[in-house]
Amino acid sequence: MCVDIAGIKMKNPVMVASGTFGYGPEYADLVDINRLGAIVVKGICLDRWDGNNVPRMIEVRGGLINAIGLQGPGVDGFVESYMPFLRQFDTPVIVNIWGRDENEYEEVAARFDDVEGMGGLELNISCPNVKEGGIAFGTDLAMAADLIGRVRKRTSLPLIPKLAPNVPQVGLFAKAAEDAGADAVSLINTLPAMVIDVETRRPVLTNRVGGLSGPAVHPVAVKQVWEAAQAVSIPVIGMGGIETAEDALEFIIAGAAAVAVGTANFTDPTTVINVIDGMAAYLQRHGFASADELVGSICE
Amino acid sequence: MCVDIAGIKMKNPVMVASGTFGYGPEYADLVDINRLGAIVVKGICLDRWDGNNVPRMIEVRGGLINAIGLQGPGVDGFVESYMPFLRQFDTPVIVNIWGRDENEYEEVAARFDDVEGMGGLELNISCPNVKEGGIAFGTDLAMAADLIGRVRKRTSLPLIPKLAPNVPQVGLFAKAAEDAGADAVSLINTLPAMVIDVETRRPVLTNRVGGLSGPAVHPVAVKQVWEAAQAVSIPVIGMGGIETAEDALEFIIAGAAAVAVGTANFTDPTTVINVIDGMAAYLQRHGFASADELVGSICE
Amino acid sequence: MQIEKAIVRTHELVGGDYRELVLDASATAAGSVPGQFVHLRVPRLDGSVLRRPFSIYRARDGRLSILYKTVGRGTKAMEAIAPGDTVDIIGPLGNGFPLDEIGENPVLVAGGYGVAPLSFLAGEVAVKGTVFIGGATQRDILCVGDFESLGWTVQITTEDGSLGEKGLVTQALDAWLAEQQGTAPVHYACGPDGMLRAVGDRAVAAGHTAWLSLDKHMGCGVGACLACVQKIRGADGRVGWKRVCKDGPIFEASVIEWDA
Amino acid sequence: MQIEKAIVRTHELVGGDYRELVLDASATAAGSVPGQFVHLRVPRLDGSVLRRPFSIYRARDGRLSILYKTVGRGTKAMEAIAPGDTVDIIGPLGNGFPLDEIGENPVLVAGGYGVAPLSFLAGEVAVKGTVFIGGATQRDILCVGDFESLGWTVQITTEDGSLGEKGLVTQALDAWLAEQQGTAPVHYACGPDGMLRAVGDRAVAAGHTAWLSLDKHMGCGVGACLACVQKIRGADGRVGWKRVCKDGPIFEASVIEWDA
Ligand SMILES: Cc1cc2nc3c(=O)[nH]c(=O)nc-3n(C[C@H](O)[C@H](O)[C@H](O)COP(=O)(O)OP(=O)(O)OC[C@H]3O[C@@H](n4cnc5c(N)ncnc54)[C@H](O)[C@@H]3O)c2cc1C
Ligand SMILES: Cc1cc2nc3c(=O)[nH]c(=O)nc-3n(C[C@H](O)[C@H](O)[C@H](O)COP(=O)(O)OP(=O)(O)OC[C@H]3O[C@@H](n4cnc5c(N)ncnc54)[C@H](O)[C@@H]3O)c2cc1C
Ligand SMILES: Cc1cc2nc3c(=O)[nH]c(=O)nc-3n(C[C@H](O)[C@H](O)[C@H](O)COP(=O)(O)O)c2cc1C
Ligand SMILES: Cc1cc2nc3c(=O)[nH]c(=O)nc-3n(C[C@H](O)[C@H](O)[C@H](O)COP(=O)(O)O)c2cc1C
Ligand code: FES
Ligand code: FES
Repeated sequence: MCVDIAGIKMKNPVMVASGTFGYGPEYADLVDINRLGAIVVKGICLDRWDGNNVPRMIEVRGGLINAIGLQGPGVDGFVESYMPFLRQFDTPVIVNIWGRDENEYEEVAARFDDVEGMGGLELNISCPNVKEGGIAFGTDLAMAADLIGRVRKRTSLPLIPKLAPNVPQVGLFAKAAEDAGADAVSLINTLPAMVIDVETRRPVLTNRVGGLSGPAVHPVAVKQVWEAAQAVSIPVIGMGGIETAEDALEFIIAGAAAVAVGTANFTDPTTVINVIDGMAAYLQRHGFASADELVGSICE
Repeated sequence: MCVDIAGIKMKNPVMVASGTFGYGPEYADLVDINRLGAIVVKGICLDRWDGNNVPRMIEVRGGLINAIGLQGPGVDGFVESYMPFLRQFDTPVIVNIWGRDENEYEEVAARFDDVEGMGGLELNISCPNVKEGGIAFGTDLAMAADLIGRVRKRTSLPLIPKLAPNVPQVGLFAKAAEDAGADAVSLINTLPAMVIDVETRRPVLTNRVGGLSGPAVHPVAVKQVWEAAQAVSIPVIGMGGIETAEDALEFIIAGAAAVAVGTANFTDPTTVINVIDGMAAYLQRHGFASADELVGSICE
Repeated sequence: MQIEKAIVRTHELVGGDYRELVLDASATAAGSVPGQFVHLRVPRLDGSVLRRPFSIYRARDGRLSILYKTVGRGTKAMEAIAPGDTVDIIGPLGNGFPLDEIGENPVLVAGGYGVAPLSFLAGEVAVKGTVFIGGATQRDILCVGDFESLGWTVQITTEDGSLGEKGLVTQALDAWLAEQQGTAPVHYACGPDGMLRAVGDRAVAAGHTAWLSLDKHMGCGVGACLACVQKIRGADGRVGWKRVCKDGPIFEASVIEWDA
Repeated sequence: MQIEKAIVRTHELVGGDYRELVLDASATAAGSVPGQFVHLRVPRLDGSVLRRPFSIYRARDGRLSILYKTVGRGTKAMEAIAPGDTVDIIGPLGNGFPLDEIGENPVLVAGGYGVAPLSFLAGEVAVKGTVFIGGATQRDILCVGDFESLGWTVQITTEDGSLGEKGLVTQALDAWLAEQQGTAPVHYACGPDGMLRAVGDRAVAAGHTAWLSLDKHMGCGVGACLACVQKIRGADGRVGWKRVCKDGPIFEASVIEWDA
């Protein structure tokens, strides 16, 4: 099931989604990292960043809402604390990066250029949980294009903008990313959402708004991935609510070259392995020689 | 719990959502229509309209996706077949209208102006299931404003544009509606979504894309309603995934002056009555003299 | 039509993947006629927003039962229903089979769980006719005893030949029809679309009346959502959607416009 | 730490709204120490994406048990777990209570289900100390026998006075501490935030060591999602988030920065 996504060689097209698998070591006892197509680590900006106050997460029907707010150790903290661990594996490392303004985005990207063992950069322009940066870039076509173009100039690593789902025509954003030099795009990030405690009349999350993920968003994600894939010729990485191999296959059939498992890592850490195995079984059962053959094979 | 929404006097702020309660008679054996705050009927355009081919509906985790495609009897068909029935009740009738182009929207609106027993018009600019009209208007600010303004000139009935949820800043649309003369806005309509049968590799719905509704969308809807309510001074009608009185109260606390129950009518037709009763109990328990006092009472 | 919180009496495997669920549901049972269905809310199926429709198999003495096959997540979850549980049903829904002109020589054609409403029908009419029951294997052949005890002639076909004749139910039906020259047996059929269409096409060609019970995915079950529609030719020759839940589920074969 | 599909041995109401769930979970039980927890996937809770964390109450001879209170939809659904069912747990998670310097006169303070890890603790140490168990009513007072049979002194308080002394557990603790002048009892506490903070504040003021087991809403349970963080003052004086699941759940009172 080998695939080449934007120059990143993966054993299979199944990765773990940013923010749901930490920086690697956290799940290492439970999941064989060597089996993953790629590991995408939690969002990183330039310096240590505290994120939002708790409560940061709440379960809802069919999913969860998080407002972590991109807590992270910063570039140096990450490279020092986690890269030695991650280099042990034969699995590409994709770092999810963000900045509070364009300059920071550029600088973070540039800083990873000569870090050893980097597979690629996922450019998070769609986090609903930080006031600075984040989703504002991902929902404004001109800003998105400009930012991606600027970052492109500062990195030679495979660059994968992560698109926001809450736009009416995501294909335009995918196309803008391609035109600005992106090597692939990934989607969806979480859907902006909110829960109010009716007894206290307060938003449950301190940040008030958070991002919805999990099975509840899956059909929305499939639709967005299908649209994005039609709009571009670079690879699309699909995610949102994957719990089973079938959920993942929907993305591939809709046009995704790879997928990522997010929330389901919390529900059941064996999900990603089951998805890989289930996908392999499906390909064999249906006589596909490679995963690539299935990509975008939707019969309309 | 009486409320006045855009001049429509309701016994309580709980209505049934368009497309989920037919034209009235269908649920009359199971739900006492006299108890409803208002009844919003299925979308109507000028003439009989066939909608999409089947399959038109599929259950997903936490909700369903529909692509009915606005099948309906047209203005005359509706007025003849259903208004005599609906006039029997002491419950405002709100007609959900749409058109394949601006002219049809205007004409449909105008035609209802002298129909006896009309409570108001909900202007559907957000249906994801018709190629013509529908969501294209609801996701383009200029088109939405223009259309609402044109329809406004042709009707003296309370006019309630129904907003699309799949936009990054729904407050802009709510404000544009207000500025164009809307008396209230309602949201959310369904979220564009898609399911693919991985065995046949075909979209399950004939229309390929449909609209997601039900509990899965509830936290997304609460967030959108909260934003819309902050942007306007006209009433906001909140809906999306209401199954319990608490779900409804979240909308009211977030700023909705009224709510509508949709998909849950299918799950359990007694939902809307339970929501009305549960809301009354909550108001009493918390010492609110009226539902209005609770509207927008969110503590941030 | 009403919503009834029915108490489960018994719930047993009756063969193959089929179970009979017997409910204390006097209000619903009282008004039920063969061909109608109930819309059942599957207990403990969190995250599910749609009910599941099932034909009424028996309705007598305050009891109502359905016969169902496990095919997906809803029916799978139904397997866990235990006696004493409460099950929320809406019913009776839809229109029954027209029985006024059943005639002297009716023929029933059933595929899989399609026997359920036809067994109910056989028990409600005085005439004794012939019933064809088809299935993939003998595990799909149900209710044979129901018909036999009522004095009906039962003809069984299975695709693998594990019970009765080997082949499709329509082959056996064709052979039988060939012997009925001169009579005009009224057909009543319930089963998969392919079978219904084959039965209907034959009846239309032969000028027989055939009442077919259609199976469409449903939302509301009461005519409100327009999910379950079928193209039907009206008296004016105009083809339009009819709601299987409310206007059906039974339609006469000659007015049905099958998809290409 | 591993994922284990544990088989349910017994599942019984032990008083009030509290149940003990006993699992055959030899792998998890083997490595468990008091203060650690398991992250349990509630069976048949469709549409739920998060596990639920529970302190380990007992871990011996291949058995592991938890003591839980029904408070919401997950714990409600847990009530239906039956002997023979499979329950998926991840564990043991987090760090145990530091027991090296437990000293001669330890004091345990438990609120509600907070007794679970403290009962486990009492059984694992040689020293016998004093345990304060508080709750709203007598229905919230559990495990008294566990401690008594180990030779510990048990002091009970209930807010309504239905068992033991009337009042808050901290009032009883204050009275006791006043009698312990000159000694420095090491505190171990588990219970609601308010109680933990009150216990911690007193200990910090008196210069006692107090190990508090924090209760935060969790996502992953293994340190990956950053949902469960608590502000903790580091050795360098800098305050930053620590993960209750991975860096805790036990923290020494003096380093905890409570929210204003
Ligand atoms: C009028 C009518 C009478 C029926 N009578 C019987 C009966 O007596 N015995 C019996 O076993 N089955 C009967 N069925 C079919 C039964 O409703 C489906 O098998 C059942 O809904 C499948 O649910 P599921 O969750 O197990 O399947 P899934 O495939 O997981 O269901 C997903 C969705 O598709 C719908 N769906 C799937 N298959 C069908 C189908 N064949 N027909 C309608 N909706 C479907 C479900 O209701 C649900 O909304 C009848 C259907 C209709 C329309
Ligand atoms: C380290 C640790 C140990 C615990 N040990 C025990 C124990 O031994 N016995 C016991 O009865 N309970 C214990 N709890 C609390 C227990 O996890 C919650 O009562 C349980 O998660 C509630 O789930 P629910 O679905 O019934 O509640 P709901 O309120 O419906 O749950 C909604 C969400 O909030 C979370 N949540 C709700 N209350 C709490 C809480 N107090 N702590 C953490 N998350 C919460 C749930 O996990 C879920 O994600 C412990 C919590 C932690 C963090
Ligand atoms: C707790 C949590 C933290 C996340 N953190 C990040 C992040 O740091 N950067 C990012 O781009 N996406 C982040 N995401 C989004 C996921 O990577 C993914 O896009 C989204 O959750 C949809 O996939 P899922 O439904 O499978 O979880 C986070 C999601 C969750 C649930
Ligand atoms: C089957 C179905 C048909 C619908 N038809 C219409 C319609 O005709 N016009 C409209 O404005 N909204 C329509 N809607 C959207 C609902 O009115 C409502 O906005 C949406 O379903 C969200 O609410 P819910 O989650 O409570 O269902 C329809 C929804 C469903 C499920
Ligand atoms: S199922 Fe809703 S109209 Fe038939
Ligand atoms: S619960 Fe995920 S980091 Fe603690």
